[in-house]
Formats: sequence, structure tokens, C-alpha cells
Amino acid sequence: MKLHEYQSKALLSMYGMLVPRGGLAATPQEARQVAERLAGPCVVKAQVYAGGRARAGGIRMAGAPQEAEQHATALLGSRLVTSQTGPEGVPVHRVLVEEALEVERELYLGIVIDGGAESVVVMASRAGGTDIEAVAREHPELILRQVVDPVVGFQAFQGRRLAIDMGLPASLARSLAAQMVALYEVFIAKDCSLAEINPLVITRDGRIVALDAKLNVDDDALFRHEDLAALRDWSQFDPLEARAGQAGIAYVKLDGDVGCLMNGAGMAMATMDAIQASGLSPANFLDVGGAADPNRVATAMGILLEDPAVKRVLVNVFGGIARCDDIARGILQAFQPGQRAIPMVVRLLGANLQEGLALFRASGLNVTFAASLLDAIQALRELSNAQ
Amino acid sequence: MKLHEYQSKALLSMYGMLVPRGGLAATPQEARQVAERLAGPCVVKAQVYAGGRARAGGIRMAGAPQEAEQHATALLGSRLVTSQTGPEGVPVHRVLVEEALEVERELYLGIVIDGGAESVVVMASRAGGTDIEAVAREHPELILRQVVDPVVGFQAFQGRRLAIDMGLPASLARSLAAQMVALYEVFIAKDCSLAEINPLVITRDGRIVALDAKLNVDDDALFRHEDLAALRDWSQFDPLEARAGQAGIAYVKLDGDVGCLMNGAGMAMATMDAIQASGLSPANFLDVGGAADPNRVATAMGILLEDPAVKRVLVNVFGGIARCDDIARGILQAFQPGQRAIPMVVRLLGANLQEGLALFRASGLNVTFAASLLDAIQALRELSNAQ
Amino acid sequence: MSILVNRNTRLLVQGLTGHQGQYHTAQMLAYGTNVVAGATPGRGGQRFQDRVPVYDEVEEAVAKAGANASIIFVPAPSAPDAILEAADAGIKLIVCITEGIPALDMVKVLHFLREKDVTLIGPNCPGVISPGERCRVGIMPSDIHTPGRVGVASRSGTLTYEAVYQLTRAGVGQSTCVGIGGDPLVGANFVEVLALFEDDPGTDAVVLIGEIGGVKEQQAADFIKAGGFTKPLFALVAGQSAPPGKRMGHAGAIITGTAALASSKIAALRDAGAAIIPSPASIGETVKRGMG
Amino acid sequence: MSILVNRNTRLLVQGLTGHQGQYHTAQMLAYGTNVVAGATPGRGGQRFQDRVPVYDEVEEAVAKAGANASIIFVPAPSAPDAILEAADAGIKLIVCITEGIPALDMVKVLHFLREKDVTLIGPNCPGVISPGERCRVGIMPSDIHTPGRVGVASRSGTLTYEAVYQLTRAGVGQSTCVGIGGDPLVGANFVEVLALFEDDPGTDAVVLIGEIGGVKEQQAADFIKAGGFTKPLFALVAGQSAPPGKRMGHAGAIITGTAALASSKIAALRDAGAAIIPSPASIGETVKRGMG
Repeated sequence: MKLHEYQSKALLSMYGMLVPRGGLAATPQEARQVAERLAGPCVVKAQVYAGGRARAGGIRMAGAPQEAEQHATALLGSRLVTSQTGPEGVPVHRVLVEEALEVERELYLGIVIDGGAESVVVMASRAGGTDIEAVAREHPELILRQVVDPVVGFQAFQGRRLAIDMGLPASLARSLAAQMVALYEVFIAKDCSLAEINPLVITRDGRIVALDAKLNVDDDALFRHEDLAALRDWSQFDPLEARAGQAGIAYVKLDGDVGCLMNGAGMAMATMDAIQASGLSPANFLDVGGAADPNRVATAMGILLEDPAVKRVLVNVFGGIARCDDIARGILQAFQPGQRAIPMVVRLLGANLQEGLALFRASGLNVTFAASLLDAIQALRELSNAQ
Repeated sequence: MKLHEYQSKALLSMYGMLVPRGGLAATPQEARQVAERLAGPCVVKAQVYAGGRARAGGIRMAGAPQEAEQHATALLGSRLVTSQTGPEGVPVHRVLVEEALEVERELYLGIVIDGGAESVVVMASRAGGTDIEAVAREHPELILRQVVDPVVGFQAFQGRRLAIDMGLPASLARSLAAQMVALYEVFIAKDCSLAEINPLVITRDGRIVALDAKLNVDDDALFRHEDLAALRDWSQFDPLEARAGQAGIAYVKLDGDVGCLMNGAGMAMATMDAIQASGLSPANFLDVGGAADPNRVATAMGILLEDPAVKRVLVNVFGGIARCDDIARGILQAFQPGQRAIPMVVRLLGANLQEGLALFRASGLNVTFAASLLDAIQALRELSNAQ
Repeated sequence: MSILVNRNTRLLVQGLTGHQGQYHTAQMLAYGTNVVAGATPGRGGQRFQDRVPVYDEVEEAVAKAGANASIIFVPAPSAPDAILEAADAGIKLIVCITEGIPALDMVKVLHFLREKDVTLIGPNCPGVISPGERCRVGIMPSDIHTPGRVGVASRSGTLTYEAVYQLTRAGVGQSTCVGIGGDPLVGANFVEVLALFEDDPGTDAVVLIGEIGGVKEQQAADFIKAGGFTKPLFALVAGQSAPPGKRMGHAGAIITGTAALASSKIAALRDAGAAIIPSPASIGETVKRGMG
Repeated sequence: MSILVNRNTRLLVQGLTGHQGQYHTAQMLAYGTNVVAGATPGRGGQRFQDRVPVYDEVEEAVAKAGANASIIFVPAPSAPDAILEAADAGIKLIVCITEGIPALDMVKVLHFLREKDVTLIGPNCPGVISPGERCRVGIMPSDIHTPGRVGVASRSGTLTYEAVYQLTRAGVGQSTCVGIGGDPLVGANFVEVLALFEDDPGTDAVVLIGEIGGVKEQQAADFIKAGGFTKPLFALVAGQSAPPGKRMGHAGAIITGTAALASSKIAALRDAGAAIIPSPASIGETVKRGMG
């Protein structure tokens, strides 16, 4: 789960990291007031769940409070389209107005849980302020790593080593290490899956400040962080993704026109791959889960049908725990009177298969049955050619 | 550092342990008000840094608010003498007024840092509500232990095992384990050196409640717990111990008449042992520390002189980092005009020895020099015989 | 022959008394698995289907029922505790079905297990099945499996069923099928499972089913290149059509960098000599042809 | 001959640039210790007494100055980090003088070091000295020591000086004197030090100086009974006159139960065959007589 920049910075600050002075604004007037309080040049930053804001005009310098108000007026209520969003962009409901700092150096600081190391890894780079994934691709040697021992946690000496290996003066190493330790403490205390400070800046007057901040919280750990779970901003999601998310369904909207409903993440991806390999294009990733109950399946199917791009549907469900008749019931439940007609290819396997198929047959809907994934893809192609 | 029962219970409660409903009172009126709010039989408990309160009359049942007020009147402002205090007792400045619970079983729950296991150890016993040290002595098999792995921490299954091995019904094991996990979390979060819930009770209605609570915080960890450090209640100490503690001097008041000033804990204990072995009796343990600066030595000597029981003084300092002239200066500084005369045996060894001895000689005080610990004890005995 | 489980497996079910535990225990018993005990705190003394005794503690199940393997069906917040309880009681094979364990909990659990002589399969996995041994320690549909000499190792659940279904239909039986789990941090990875298959005389070849995210497939490729696995390997990597930066169901299935791409994994495996399965629809066919 | 330190010891001083670090580095150099480097973050490039180079990191001190042992003089809040930095950089002997490290920090540090091939002496200890090797890695007064064949192992600082002083005055020289530290949790305990003395051909007997609190003396007694240490042992346990329940200076010196009593420890050591030193004033005399 993503946190907004302002939420991330509030947490960092609690754990002793320096962040720029500033305040949140939901209206242009509030933005002006914050800028007045800051009494100096400031930055107006759109609060959205997406990176690449600067190039997209989502981060704007303001020399005077009036200018901050103007920027806020332009941003608030708009949709920001960045390299990380779709063409529809993400809505800007709040801006963060912060003091503009005189920056001497920009660093990158990140923490992840590394599957390879089976541990937390703290990363740092002197190539801060840029697209760190590009750096990782083109100059991997610029990204330094320290694996954390889970018994003793991230140690200050590891932070000093990162600082010195980044080429910073040893005089700064101690305070930089302290900032890294603080970020690590947030990471652990809040069950983060990702923490990124890009850039972490060294100001002309020698302070180390988190100019930007991005914390992602492990979705699986939200059960012990009710306060954080409540921060999720559903407005930042595609409306269908938001509905799916709230119903506990793994759904990702894609560009194609084949709506697909699967169970199991691997099966869902594989089905999408097979669709794409056949020259068709999946409209979504959708995993109703292993123990798909009829209501959840109905919600999932409803979401598929609501996507206007979806022209045909593939149901590919391999019953493990899930029973085929439950799946059928759920899908049919979504076809309430008035629901648009849509051709479906259905491939079911597992317990109560005949009962499931019978329910489909009885429904009167346009359903093609397939016995295998190969058959299903073939049937889809035929449908597509016919349409 | 000890915490009062009410302070300990506030922490436990924050971490999810059940404690009796109640409130703190500094006056009999407040005690009555708390009792009225509780609306039922209650217990009035003296808040002191000592166990053994029940037998000493420091814990009293009250059927009605008026009775609670009477008990509070008797306790507040008095000094409570228990088996764990000296004959002078400890002052009662506050009482905790709590609901009286209907108790089905009394258990013991404790957490320590075990030097042998080099880890945290959680202990539980079905012999709760009694003197646990006596149980440990006479029925050690009744005290169950689980060593905690520092990577994963105390686990619920360990708590269930303790519960089941105590002979509790498995139906209670889960909730008891949860209480143990909560206590372990307090222990770690607050850097405790000891946590004891004695008794942890199971009420008639099946709740698990910490009827008493004792948390000691690791003195060495107080630098990261300013809030806890501020809770130290100096009124509970012998006045001389309090003064020494505030000056950072390790001082323990004893029963004898030989005041002694040493550097190093082992040396201090050994010197006391030698005094005692010679038939004399040490008036105190006092370690001025390795790098004894003159001011600290002066404070230490002042404390010795202020103890009216002290009839003679032994100074036994082996200079490592400490210089003998600094020690001499500090000791002499304590003999301000008006200070009572007292015979001293001085044994110094280390850097600047001659300068130190010269300072003593020039002071005009009654000082016998000794070259060895053996000589020093011999000189003390002669002094004692002469006095 | 098989790896991990066989006729000597004496299975304990942790969380047997829950809904999922009961359902799958019945399935496992029906398949022939020797389920010797269940463990649910507070439910000791019960019997499942009048024959499987339930204990309060794993320790008791080991002592009284001789359990030597465990399958875990307890909810995510309690699952790390269940894994540690099993390890502490001396269980040597722990299969954790539970989905949704916080990643930082698994960092600690894996660190703890590293010093112990324990194999953890999962979490968030379908388990292990050896058709020839009639031993199912998992939640997979039994009837799609058939005894044979091809091993399956997979990060996915249902996609494994699909693969096995295709294999069986193509006449290719399985020695053992292992779902290693869809989380970024799991006990045994592909490398450990391939090492076991390498040593298993009952396995002639392995089907590896990977997906986007992490470096588990690259680690497998490195292991093969280093000579750790020498039998034929058929590999499928799901997620070629997945967009970057989006979690595709599994916590581990997210493209966060170049290495996480399906194409990178396929390249690594191909480079290590694996036969790449071109489409999820042609698993059975590819393996059958490859096995000649 | 000696244990732990000798003429090949190439010592790094962590926290050399502090007050205590400077004072004792001067003393150690004067004694003959081969101090090859200091380490203080942010002070790299300085030189102590125009000859000992100071580095920012321990790793650098190991790489450039070939340090193989370290002594730590950094304040308690940073001391665990200093220990871990030294261990991480490959230092094999770490002597931590620092007093006042939180006990829970030491639980973690000791757990971490258990998997490493490192000996930690201390914390809260006076260090190690081998007079015959002119190697002092500690804060003890140098001049009281004299080369010889008796080892000293002690939980105390100044009481060790007293013991050594008496030994030297009695004409009994020392092979190595080790202060293991006064905290409840320290790196090497009596057992580890006795094992080293057992193997040291330069040590004929050992003086063990214990005190109230903990079970370190009992562990030593058990080790002797198990045959781990066979040379003559002279033992003194301080704190016979200490009251129960009060911390006597050292964090570890507190009587919390029967085992913590001086009398229990003396009984255990006597039972293991140790010669008990009757009074702190008669250490030298007792050992001299005992050594015949």
C-alpha cells in the first residue's frame, strides 16, 4: 500500500529524520497561508500515488505566497498525467507546500526487502534526484547495498560505510548514518515493503533533509497497522481497481478488450500471456482467489462487465478448493436483468464440473465451453473474428 | 531502576494486558473518590519501592468508599516497614485504589535477562501469589522457563506451552499466551531488566488480570528512555543513597560503623569482605568509579561523613585511570571547616602516589597510611580497639 | 520414488479444526496420506473423522503420534508462530499453506530456521504431492495427478494444477510436485528443490514454473550452470504480458526492475540450457516431445 | 607464552581520539603494545603521537594497517555498533572497555557474534595484558605486572589490579591477565578463558576472581569437573558481605537468588577442586604457598 508523500514525511519526522518545513493544503487559500507562514521561496507539490511528478508539472516553484496560490489553483482538482500513470492520470486533491532549500548534493536512499538476500537491504547512491531505475540499469555500480542482519538490525557503521563509499566527506558520515538508521526504524516499525528518499539532499548549510519521501506498507501487515490501513486513498486508483481492492479481489486494469476472470495469480498471468500470444489483448488481470465464494465471483464479474473496453470474456478457473458450481453461480449472479450481453468462453475444471456447466447452459447466455486452455484461446480467437 | 506498581500497570495496559480498574490517590479524599467510582469492594495499596506489602499492612481491603478513605488516611504519610525494607521503612506518598476481584487461581509470571542463557527468559509458575524466591529455593520444579530467541522474540506457542505445563486448561492457554506476549513486548520496548506479575490471576469470570506488577528498567538503557528516567522516585531511597545516586556514585548503606571509599565494584566488595572478616563491620558499599574526579570523590566522602553511624573511615583506592593526588584532593575537599573529625586509614596505590600522601600529611587530619590491604585492615582494627 | 514426502511421512495438520483444515485433511486422508495428528490449541482430545487425534501442542503430537511432517492451515497473523512451534518440536518438513504472512515476519522466521535442520515449503503455496507414494501434503486437486518420473517445481498454485493436468493428459506422470509459494520470501527456493530432484532416482526431468518478480529463476539458472542440476529442465515463466510496477496477485509477482521481467528470467534459464515452454497452453505437449 | 594477545597482536583502537582513548593508547604504546591504527568516524587522516594513523572505518584500518585486534573506547550508546563494525571487518579479538551498554543490546550482539569466529572480551572490563609479551590491550596500570606463569581471570577491574599487585609482590609473575567484565552478559566467560589457559603451555595455574550475581563461577566449576581445565585454580569470590537485592556497582553484581550468593559460588568452586583464597588481603600469599 502506498502512502502519500506528506504522510510518509510525517512518519519520517516522528522517527527523527529532517524534512522540509511545510504544510498540506486542500485549497488555494490554504496553500497561500502555508506559503506565508514559510516566508520565503517555496515548492508546491501535487500529492498523488505516482512518481515522475516534476516533469509532469506536478512540482512547481513559487517565489511568493501569491504564486503558491496560483500553482495550487492549477493543480488542485486537476488530473496529473506522469510517466507512471495512464493517460487518464491521477486526481490531485491536496498539495504539499514546502520551503525551497538550497541544495548542495542530491543522494538516493532506499530500503527494500530483498528476496535474494532474504533480508532487508539498505541502498544508497550518489546519483540521487534522478530516475533510480535507469541508474540501476545503466550504472548499477553507483547503487551501494548493505544487507541488514535481522538480529541486530541496521547498524550505524553500515550507514557510515555507505556514506563514505558514496564519496561523502567522513565528517558527514555520522549524521548521514543516523538518518539511515532512522529510516530503517520507520521501515521496521511500520512494516514497510519499500522506503525511498529520492532525493535525500545535503543543503548548503550542511543539513541532511528528505526532500521527497515514498513509503509503501506491506499489504499483508496491515492487520497490525489499522491507522495506516485507514490512510489508503482510493481516489488514486482506477475506479474499477478501487472497487476490486475494496472487495479483496486482485484486479489490474490493462489496455486490451478480452476481459478475463481466473483463479490463482500464476494461472491468471499465464492466461493473460496465452491471450496475448494469440494476438488478442487482455483487458485485465483478475484473480478471484483460491477459495472463490459466489459473492466474490459475482463482484469480480460485475467489474469486468463494467469496463466498457471489454468486448468478450474468458473465464479460466481451475478448481482446487473452489467448486465449479459456485463459480458458475457467482458469474451468473452478475448478469442481472439489464446487464449488457457479452460473449463468454468458459473453461472450468474441478469439483462439481457438470453442475457448473449445467447452470451456464440453463442461463441462456452466449457461452462457449472449452475443455483446455488451448481450446479456450482458440474459441476466443473465433469469437474475435466473428465479432 | 524500579517503577511503582501504578506506573508499571499503566505500561502493561498500553501493551494490552488487563489490569484491575482503579485510580491513584495522594489524599484520603481522592482515595474515597476512586472507591466511589469503582462502586464495589476495593483494595487500597501503598505505592512503595518494596515487596512484602501485604503482610506489612500496606495492602488493605475496603468494603465501602469510607473504609477506603480510612485506609488511605492510615497509609498516606506513614512509613511502611516490610520484610524487604530496613527498620526505617519507606514513605507512602500515594495509594492505588483498585477494584477487588474474585480470584479463581493465582499464577506467577516473570521475565528476566538470564546471564547463563545469554538471552531473555520468560518464567511462569502455578505457585503465584507467594514468595517466588522461596518457591525457587524449595520447589524449583514449579518454576517453568522458556528461553527467547532474540531473532523471532517470545512466541505465542511458548506461552501456550508454559500455560499447559502449569496445568491450566488448554482453553485458557491461548489468552494466557497473549498476555505473556504483551508482557514480553513491554519488556523489550522499555528495556526492562525485570518484569514480574505476581500474582497474575484468573478471575471467576475467566479473565486473566495482572493483580500486581513490578517492572524494573535497565539503568544502562535509561539514556534512550528519558520519560522513564524521570519517573524515579528518590523519596523511596535512603537519603544518602539518593544523594549518591543523583551524583552517579554507586553507594549502598549498610549496618556497620566503618565508612569505606573504594574505586571499582569488585575492589569495593572485596574491601567490605576483608573488613567483615576482621570482625569489623562496613557501614556502606561505595564505588567512586574508575576515573574518579576530585568533585565526585568529595561528594562521596561527604556522604560517608554524613552517616552518623560511621565511626572511622577506610579509603582503599587502586589508581588505574584515577590519580592519587586527585583522590586526596577530593577527600580533603569534603573536610570543610566545621566538619566532624574522624580517624581515617588511607591506602592509595597508583600514579602520583607521593603527591597524594603529601596532601594528606599537610591536611592535619588524623590519617594512618597503609601500604597494603592487609596493613589497612590491621590499622583499622587498631583504631577500633583504641576508640 | 519421490522427494520431501513419501509413504513414511507421518503428517500433522496444524489448524486441523478450522474450515480449510478439515476440508483438506479429508482430501489428504482420502488420497492415502498418513495423517497421524492434528494440533489446535484448546482443541486437544478431539478426533477428526473418529480417527485422527487432535492435540493442543505440536510437541505433544510429535511425542504421542510420531508426527515427522506438518502442514499449516492457520491464519496469517498466527502462522509464523505455528512454523516456529513445529520447528521447535523437531518437525523436519513444514509445509505452510497460509497466504498473507507479513514479509518482515518471514525475514525473521527464515533467519531462525537457517540454523535448524528443517525444510520449510511455502508459505502461500499449494504444498507437495507424490502420486506414486499416494502422499499429498497440500491443497492440490488429487485426481489430476498420475505417478511418473517428471518433477514439478512452481511458484504458483493453480498454474501448477494446469501444468500437471496437461502433463497427465499427455501421458507424462509426476514423481513429486512442489509448490514453493508465491511470496518473495519462502523456505525452500527452486535451488533447494532442484537439488533434491537431482538426487532422486525416481525423477528424470523437471518442469519449473516461474513468474515475474524476484530472482528465484535466475538463482535456479545459476545453480544449473554451476552443475548442481544436470537433468532436463522445462521452464515456463508466467507474466510476460504483465505491466511493470503492479502487484499481480502474489506478493512476489511485481516487476520492480529489469531482473524481475519474465524475459530476463527466460533468458537466464535458456542460457542455462533449459527448454523454454512457449505457451501456458502447451506445457504437456512440450514436455512430452522433449522427453522423446 | 600467553593467551589472546602477544607480540603479533596488531591493535586497532576504536575511539582513539577521545579522552580515554588517547590516554590509554599512550599507555599501551609506552608498554610496548603494537598499536597500529585508530578508528574514529570523521577523524580519518589524523595521526596519534605522529605515528599511529587514524581511519574513519575499521575496514580501512584492517586493510591498510593490518589490524587483527581491537580495543573499544566509545560511549555506551555507540559501543554495540563499534563491536559489530569490528566483527564485520574481520577483527578476531575485540576488547570492549565501555561500561553501561544496555543488557538487551548485548543479548543481540552476543547472538550475532555466536555465528562468527570472533572473541569478544568485555564489555565493562579492564582488558587483557600479557607482561611477558609486553602486550597490554586494556586500561590496567602497567607497572604492577611482571612476567610469569600464572594466569588471572576476573570479573572485576581494580580487584584484579589488587590481585596482580599482591602476586607480583609475592614474586608470582603472570602469563596473561584477563578481565572478562562486570556485566551480566559478556563475550568470553570464565569457561572460555579457562579453556585458553588450559591450552597455554606458558600458564601453570590460574587465579579466578569472581563475585556475587549470575552463574559464571558455577559454569567454571562445571567446566573443571567435566575435565575442561586441569591446572591448579585459586579462586576468590567478592561480595560475601553484600546484602541481597542491591546492585553492588557492577550491573551483574546483585544477589537475586541462592545461586548468586558468594557462598554458593565458593562451594561450587571448592567442590570442583579449586583452592579458595580466604581473604582479598591474602591473594598473593595463598597463591605463592599453593604453587609451592
